[in-house]
Amino acid sequence: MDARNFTFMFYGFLAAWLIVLLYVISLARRGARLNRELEQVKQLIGADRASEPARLEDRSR
Amino acid sequence: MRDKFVVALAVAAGVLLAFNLYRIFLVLPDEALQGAIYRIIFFHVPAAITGMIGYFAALLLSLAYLSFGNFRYDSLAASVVEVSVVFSVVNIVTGSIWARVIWGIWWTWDYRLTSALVCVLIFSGYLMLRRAIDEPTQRARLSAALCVFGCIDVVIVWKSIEWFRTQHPGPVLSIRTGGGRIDPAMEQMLYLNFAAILMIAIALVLIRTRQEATAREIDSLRRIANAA
Amino acid sequence: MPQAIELDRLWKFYGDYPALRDLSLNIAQGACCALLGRNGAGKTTLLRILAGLSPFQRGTVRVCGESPRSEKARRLNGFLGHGIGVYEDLSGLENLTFFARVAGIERPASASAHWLERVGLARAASMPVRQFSRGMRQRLALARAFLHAPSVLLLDEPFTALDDRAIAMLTELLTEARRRGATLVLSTHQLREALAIASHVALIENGRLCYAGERTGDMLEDPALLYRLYTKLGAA
Amino acid sequence: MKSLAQALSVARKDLAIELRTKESINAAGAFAVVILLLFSFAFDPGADATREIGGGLLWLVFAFAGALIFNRGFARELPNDCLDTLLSSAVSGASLLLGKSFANLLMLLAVEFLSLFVFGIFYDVRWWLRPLELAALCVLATWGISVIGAVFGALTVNLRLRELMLPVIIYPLLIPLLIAAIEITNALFSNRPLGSYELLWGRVLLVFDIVFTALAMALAETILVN
Repeated sequence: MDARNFTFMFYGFLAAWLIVLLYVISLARRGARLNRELEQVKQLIGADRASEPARLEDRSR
Repeated sequence: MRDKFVVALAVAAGVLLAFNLYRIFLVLPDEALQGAIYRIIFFHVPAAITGMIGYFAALLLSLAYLSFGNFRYDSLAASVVEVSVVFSVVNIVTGSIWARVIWGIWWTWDYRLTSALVCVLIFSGYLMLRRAIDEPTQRARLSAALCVFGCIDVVIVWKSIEWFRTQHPGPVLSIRTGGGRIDPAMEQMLYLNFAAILMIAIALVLIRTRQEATAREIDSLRRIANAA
Repeated sequence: MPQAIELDRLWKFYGDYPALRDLSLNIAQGACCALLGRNGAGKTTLLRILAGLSPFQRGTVRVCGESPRSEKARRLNGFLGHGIGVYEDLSGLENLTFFARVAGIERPASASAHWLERVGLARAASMPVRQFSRGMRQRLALARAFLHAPSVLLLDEPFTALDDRAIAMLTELLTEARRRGATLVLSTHQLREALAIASHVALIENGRLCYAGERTGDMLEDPALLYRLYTKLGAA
Repeated sequence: MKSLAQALSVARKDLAIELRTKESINAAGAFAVVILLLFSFAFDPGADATREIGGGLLWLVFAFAGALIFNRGFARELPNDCLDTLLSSAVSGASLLLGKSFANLLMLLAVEFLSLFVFGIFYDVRWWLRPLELAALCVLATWGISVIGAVFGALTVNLRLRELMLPVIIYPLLIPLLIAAIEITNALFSNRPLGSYELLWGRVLLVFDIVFTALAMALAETILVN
């Protein structure tokens, strides 16, 4: 392979995949955060709405 | 079902990409004038086309949201724009590195470069606007309006700058030139890598759309909690 | 009797959350309908939809037979929300003249002067609203809302925060409007005052219509009756 | 015709308020003058250099000063819920946007006029050589900026970080218009006859104005009512 501009080609590929990789990581983190928030809100509503079953669980402990 | 589809798509994209990379680095010969660096084209051009397809899809999806008011279009538009911006950035960065070697400069106000940059700026604004609005219906309407303005602006930029300066290599794909500008093996490689990158983009869009739906669910549950 | 306001299976969503759910309600021309319900029940949302300030997702809404965003509906309605809806840096006369002009009233300046007289602000006509007292602002807001002789009046909590003189004036204006056949829709917490002038009531809870019908003598005697009978809160 | 009259009433009302408070004009005018002074002081350009960069400098200053004006345009309607009052009145969304665009246009033109004087003094450029062409250019380009400013002023009026979001959104959109205005201005300042190159850019300006005015009118209800 031609060595003249091999390093720049390497940088190019590195940069391209680094950008995509960073995006995938941010996507994964956002997904995790959203799932956590969803659980929180569901609990909040669960405590409000169906207070009866929540109390039963407490007693069983 | 949908999860499995996303995983299958990602795996297929990965396999195709591995095969492509093997061919790009080890099978294809160097280009006569440019040497090794020309290989960037296999990511540069597919990323650009993926971005363009994405913006066009976002325009259609925004118009669809404005006409039918279905949130599915809004979520898809937002996801498509986000992924397109990522690939546009890949396009610009790889292009810039290539230009540094071949033209000796990182940047020039060529019409393709300008319109690519304007796209990234406008649609970054779109993504920021979405973050700044909390109420999902308002967010969907306003960002759809911005998307329409943005896409039309990109067309105006493209058309206006096209009349004037250009330094960028002309079209190489046979569908635009009628053939003869590029070695058939390389052209085939371009299409194969375009397929791989498009598959990755679609998988990302599907994941992102799911997140949009989750975010909307969280919002509506919060409203229920507040109302109770 | 023709209907001034027709709601048919109206749904309004914020994202996936339905703020108004399957609301069907007709208000006849000349009626005065009091919208009752707790905070966040959807009264304001409904009034904003009727005023053409808020889009809705499903169902149909007709104000004077037209969509609430149509020019005819906007011309015929008068909306009095929480804010007074006048510009601080313009004088009383300039404010009214501006609204008269955009409403297409002939000779806007003299109509505005007449209205200033009517709400007792003639002497403050050229004073900027910034320097008005609270009561003066409220009366100017009333003049602004009634200036174009609206045939559907949409009032969001009209009696809260008004001083005595403004309440007296509002009551007078409402009575006069009803006499010329205008339809009134008002949302309120102050049950007694609202029930006294209402001919009909509509009770909304959680975006759902729980009760709609004529205001009866029982309600006047016992304002909380409706809540007890028709809402979950009352039942508990 | 009636909607045009309504638009003019809205513009007239805005200008009356502006003449009384001078909020936007003062801020935008002071900003434009300060930037022009700072730039002249930082680079001390000679006459030739100024003719090269003059158009670019001026139009950037106009665009930045414009953002200050556009931010206030709809924010002026927020106290006392005036925006709700206007939207529920007989004024259609399109008339309201058109009226705001007229008001934006006149205020920005005033700031441009002031800036040109300052520019002429500190940069020694004889900008008045081609007054008619310059005026036509200013009106055409400023109309495009004003429409975009009115649309996105309305779109961002209820947002957190309104002052920040507006420039982030409008500057990328204004790029084709600004390039066109800069190219033509540079030709006018160096007193070159306008050739086919400049006329092509003039065409870009015209297309921009027409397309975005039409689009703004079409999407006015979507943007304002939500």
